[in-house]
Amino acid sequence: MSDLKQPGHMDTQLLMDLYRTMIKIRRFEEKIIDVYGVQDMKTPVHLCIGQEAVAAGVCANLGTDDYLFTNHRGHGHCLAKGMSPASLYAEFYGRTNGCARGKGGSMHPVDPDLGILGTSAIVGGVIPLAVGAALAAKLQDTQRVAVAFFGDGASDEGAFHESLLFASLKELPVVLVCENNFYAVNSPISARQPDDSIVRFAGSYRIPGVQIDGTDVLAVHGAARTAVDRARAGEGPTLLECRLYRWRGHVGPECDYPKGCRPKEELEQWMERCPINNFTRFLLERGVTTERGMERVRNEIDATLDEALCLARQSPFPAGEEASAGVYYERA
Amino acid sequence: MSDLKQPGHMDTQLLMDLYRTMIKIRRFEEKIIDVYGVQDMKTPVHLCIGQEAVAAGVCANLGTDDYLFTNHRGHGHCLAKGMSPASLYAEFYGRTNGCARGKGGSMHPVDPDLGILGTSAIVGGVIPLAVGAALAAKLQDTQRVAVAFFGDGASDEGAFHESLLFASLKELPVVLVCENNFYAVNSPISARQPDDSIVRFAGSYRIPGVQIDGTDVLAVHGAARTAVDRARAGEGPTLLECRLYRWRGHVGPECDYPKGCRPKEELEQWMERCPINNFTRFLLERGVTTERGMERVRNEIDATLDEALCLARQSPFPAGEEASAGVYYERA
Amino acid sequence: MPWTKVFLSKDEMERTLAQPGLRAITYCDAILEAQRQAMETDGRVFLMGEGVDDPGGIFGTTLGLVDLFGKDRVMDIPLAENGMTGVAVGAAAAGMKPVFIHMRNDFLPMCMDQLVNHAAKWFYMTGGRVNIPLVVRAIIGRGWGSAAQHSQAFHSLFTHIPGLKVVMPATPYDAKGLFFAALDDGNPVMFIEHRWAFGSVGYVPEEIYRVPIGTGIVRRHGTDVTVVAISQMVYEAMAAAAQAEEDGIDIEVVEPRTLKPLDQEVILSSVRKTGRLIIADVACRTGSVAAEIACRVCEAEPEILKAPVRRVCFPDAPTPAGPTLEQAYYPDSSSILEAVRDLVAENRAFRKPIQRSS
Amino acid sequence: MPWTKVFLSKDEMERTLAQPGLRAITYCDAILEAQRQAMETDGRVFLMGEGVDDPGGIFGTTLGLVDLFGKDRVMDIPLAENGMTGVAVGAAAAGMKPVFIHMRNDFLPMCMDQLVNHAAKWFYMTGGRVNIPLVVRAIIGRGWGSAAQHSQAFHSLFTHIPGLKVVMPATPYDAKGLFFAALDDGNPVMFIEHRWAFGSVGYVPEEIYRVPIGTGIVRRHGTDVTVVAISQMVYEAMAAAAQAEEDGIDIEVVEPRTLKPLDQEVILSSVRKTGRLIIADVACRTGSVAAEIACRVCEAEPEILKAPVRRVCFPDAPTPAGPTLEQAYYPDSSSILEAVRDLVAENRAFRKPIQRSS
Ligand SMILES: Cc1ncc(C[n+]2csc(CCOP(=O)(O)OP(=O)(O)O)c2C)c(N)n1
Ligand SMILES: Cc1ncc(C[n+]2csc(CCOP(=O)(O)OP(=O)(O)O)c2C)c(N)n1
Ligand SMILES: [Mg+2]
Ligand SMILES: [Mg+2]
Repeated sequence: MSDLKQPGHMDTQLLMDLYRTMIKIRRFEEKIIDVYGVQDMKTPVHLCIGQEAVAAGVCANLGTDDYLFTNHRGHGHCLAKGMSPASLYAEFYGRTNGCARGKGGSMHPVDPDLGILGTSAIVGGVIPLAVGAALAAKLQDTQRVAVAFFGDGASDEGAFHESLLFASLKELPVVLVCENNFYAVNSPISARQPDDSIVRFAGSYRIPGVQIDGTDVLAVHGAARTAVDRARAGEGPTLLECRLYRWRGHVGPECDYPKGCRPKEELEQWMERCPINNFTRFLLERGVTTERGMERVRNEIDATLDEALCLARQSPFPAGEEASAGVYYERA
Repeated sequence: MSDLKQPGHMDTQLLMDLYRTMIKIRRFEEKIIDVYGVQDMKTPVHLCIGQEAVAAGVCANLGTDDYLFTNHRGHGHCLAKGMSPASLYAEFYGRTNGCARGKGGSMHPVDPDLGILGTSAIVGGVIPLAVGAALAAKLQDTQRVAVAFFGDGASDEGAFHESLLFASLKELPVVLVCENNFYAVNSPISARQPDDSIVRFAGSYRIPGVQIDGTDVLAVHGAARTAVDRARAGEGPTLLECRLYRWRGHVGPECDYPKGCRPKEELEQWMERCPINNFTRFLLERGVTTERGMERVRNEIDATLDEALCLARQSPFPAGEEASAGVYYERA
Repeated sequence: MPWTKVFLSKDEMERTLAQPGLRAITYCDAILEAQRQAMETDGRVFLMGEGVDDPGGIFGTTLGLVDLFGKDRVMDIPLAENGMTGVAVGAAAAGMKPVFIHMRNDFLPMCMDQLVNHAAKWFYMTGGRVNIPLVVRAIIGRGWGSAAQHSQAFHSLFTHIPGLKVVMPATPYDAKGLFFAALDDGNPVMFIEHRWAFGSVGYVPEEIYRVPIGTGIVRRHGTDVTVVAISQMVYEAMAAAAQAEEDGIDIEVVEPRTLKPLDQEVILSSVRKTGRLIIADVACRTGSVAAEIACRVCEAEPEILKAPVRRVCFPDAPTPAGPTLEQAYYPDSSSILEAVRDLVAENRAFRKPIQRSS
Repeated sequence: MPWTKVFLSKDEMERTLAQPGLRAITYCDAILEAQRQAMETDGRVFLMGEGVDDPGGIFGTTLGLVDLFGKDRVMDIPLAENGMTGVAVGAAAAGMKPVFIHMRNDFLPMCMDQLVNHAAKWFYMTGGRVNIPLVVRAIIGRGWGSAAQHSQAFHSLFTHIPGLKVVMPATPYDAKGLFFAALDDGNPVMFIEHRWAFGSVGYVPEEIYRVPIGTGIVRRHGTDVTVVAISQMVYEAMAAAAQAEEDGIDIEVVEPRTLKPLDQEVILSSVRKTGRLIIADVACRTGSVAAEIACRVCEAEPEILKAPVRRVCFPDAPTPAGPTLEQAYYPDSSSILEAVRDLVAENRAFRKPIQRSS
């Protein structure tokens, strides 16, 4: 899938960046689990543990200017695009230093300086927005590319189809990344669709569709590179289906199999395919880095995240009046 | 396509019924053109001249109990299902004897006794309704089949996709008939979709899709029979794409090429493929009937329609108070 | 009457109900029971919604029903809200009685075409030939940073759409009774619940009964100020009334229970007595049902007002996420109390007090 | 002032404008010109909508623009209203200024998710970091049996949604001036037009100007009754005023012009003078903007009312098709006149006229 796997083509820097990003996402989420019990992070968190490879693999192909739109399960995508962990944590704690000044919480991260123009927790909601940003990029004659991340559940929605139709019609520079984790909350895809492959929709919109192992960061990276290049070259959209699994419950810090939401065996099988463990093995086998090297990365990231959490907690709460302010944009 | 074309399989009665239905629809619409200039038929009419073969071919496969849902361009479908021309004309004139007591006009015909449970002029609006009626049929364990008629424009809508998804998922007894006349009002399908074939969508919903010459009543009849049989046997939905052309303007009695809406040559080419003329030739060639026989049919129908128009015009107008009455169902 | 009573504490509830041996259950269980009984007694009824059959069971309101009735009647559905609403409308037209369940009102905007252009108009547009017996259950969310897309309320929008009915039970008794009334109404009925009412407990008879749509109720009699309270605000209003009593202010709490049709008379007759009107709603102020209620009073008998009308609503802002912002955003019993105190201090003279003609 | 004047006849218009040599054009042409000038002066502006580039040109309001600006800026789109609204929102977030055009308001329910859950909330939900400069033009249809799905008005719904603005020009001057104000506002603005106003003629300057959002206007000064008229009802109210003059009744016609924000003061100061309030709207009665306006008066100064408030609205029914039904359905100048006469005959005393405190 990706020539990064070929010994001759190894870009050590890139490989380590992918590793670093995945670790950052995993640890970012795990720290939420650690603190969530205190009940002062009052925001519904949708953790992406198990899905890190997609965020890392796709975003490594994006520039700062490129647009990124994500959904309720968006922490990883935003981190991979370069968002500051502190601005996210502070947002989850409802503080003024949060990326949305405490108004958005966990489901609505934003960072326009990084092309993250806002996040919707309405399933499928951002897909047309990403297409619209791609339309803007095209009308403005920039080289920007827009990426939309969404789940298999979003492909149930008419908005997904309307978006693909228009993106294809106008050959817009947009990459549609479906993270197919086979569930929408507790509803298996078999209760919602006649087939569990999302890529099957691409053909009827006359766009390329690629189905990828979403736990393989290099596979994701390679497919995304082709898609992003295509988009940037003005050749139109691509649908990427990344098949993977969400390890935790739909919302909140816990696992959900004890509640009977999904079979424990299913989780265990997917945990065998941990995107980080597999990539770690790959890096070690190829001698890209050492156990020591990786530990250093992990420690660095841990320290950064701990500091971010600290900063977040020290940030002041917005005053109550803010609740009814800032509804309308006012020109300066 | 259809074995009705094989000499051995000719069912004279059926062939003549198809002819009769098409003539009835054509003449029904032409009489609207005749009277529309008087400006007392105050309803926006969307004529289906040129599209008669689909209504006739599909509905010949339906029983009285089967459900039919149609759109703004629905006169033909309703007539083919057996609706009384008088109840339609009276409706168009806004009279109490109209099928909806003057409340619906041309865009909302209804006749529950014939399974016509109401009509929506919102593009794509009835597709989920037909799927819902099919769901009811299945839950109630009846043998009923539901048919939805809609245009190519409706396949732009998310509702079309959501409907196909669910119909396929639950294997519902519904036949989705798209009349692809290549335009939505004056917008050509090329300005709305990356491809002009609608049948391409069927595959991604894992249902059969058949593309048919919508001017060939026997082709339509054959494909519809297979689809209706399939549905009735509990094997699920089928998407039929009938390719054809609307001869008149989107709304109103006139041709639209003088206004620059569509090329005159396009209309002329399609008029060469008149569904009625072609079928007439076929019937004569096969000796199913004679010029005289056909004239008799036409005269009969003309007389019936004239009488219907007369009846409609004699029907009283509803009193003004009716405008604000009948908003809510009240149990007897 | 036990069935009109709003209990603010479990203690009070137990005291009142234990003696006559009346059964007390939660709002959540009342809805669960109503749906079970509806499906037991009427084969046309079925539930559809995202996750209706899952271990969460729509915050408990559908828990276990799939085991009793199977997946055809407790039907999980694709995330395709508009299309699936159309499916429900079509099934209703063809003789079923679907109950479509949304975990949040926020997903209703996606269904507006089918609700507004189809379900609402069908009976009228078909000249009365096809009616749509459809119940749409939708729960208003609140708290824990639910934020702008998971805590909205749209009941006001639906009252503007002819052909829809809108009911909004606050108590367990009404939840069950209005559910049956909605289900048997034969029209599309928006059945709007509030997540914060789910735990409230009250008397609920085991048998099937109906609370008529269009009949409000006086929850507490008083003479000084009328507080018309909608949905969860009933609890806030009752708490405010208890507090106001200490100030010697006697609040009358009126609950419309159904917003369309609206029981205008129960409101008017209260305001005739008190002369002061506060309307407390779980929605943003502008364009709210509170406006409609105020308007009804000025259309009918504006002269009965001896003070300005007050709306205790959410501000005209989306819902914020952070806890300090949430806290400031939501009005509560003390917001009502403050309005009450203001109004009692007010006594305005009307400019030209002339005799009423005719 | 020529720019505030409502002309009921061409005659009157010509008399008034011809002399000072002022240009008179239709409402339709005012919108056409505004869009042309907007696209000439601002490269971020583009039009999108079903049939914007076709020979009908959205009832004439986009006619010829595709020839001037090409298909990228006068963009025909698939019939996919919700998705395409999202596309507009995304484009706006990324620096464009889309104008999304609907031939009927009836298609807006399909866009509700993107309008309500996305466009309206984006600025707030992003903590003020991303605004959505979007104008949604939507035309209210009427007549010739348009019936239930082609003649609706939903402006009231949008006023209930924080984050949206709602403007509703009645005159050619305001159509152009509000269009520019909406376009430059930086927020999502619902720009609601009425098909029956398209032919009305009035003074429209050639240069670009803005009518501020949030400023109403007195269309006719009078002392006896205030008629607050929305959109096309302005013409009916002016006609009613002319007729009432013959009865010796002096009507003040106030037009809010923008519904959110609403110029409450222009309404209040009129009612302070007249003591009588009629609100005429082109929408169904219950839950209408008329309710909000009445409520604002009772919130602020109920004592100024010397008669009940009256709403002259459509009945709470879908639009019927037949001509006798349409005729009965739509209120007009005579409905307003009737309400005026009723109110003038009314003079109610307020029950307890006590002095206003503080
Ligand atoms: C339109 C809409 N319907 C329902 C919901 C409730 N909801 C939130 S997340 C979710 C599941 C989404 O599944 P998917 O898109 O596969 O994303 P995942 O959570 O699996 O990452 C649902 C149903 C919603 N937010 N929006
Ligand atoms: C949701 C919606 N959008 C737009 C319209 C306006 N409109 C009425 S008919 C029509 C064209 C429909 O085209 P198609 O579905 O192909 O049917 P045809 O008229 O060609 O038979 C349009 C855009 C509408 N009625 N509903
Ligand atoms: Mg999923
Ligand atoms: Mg078509």
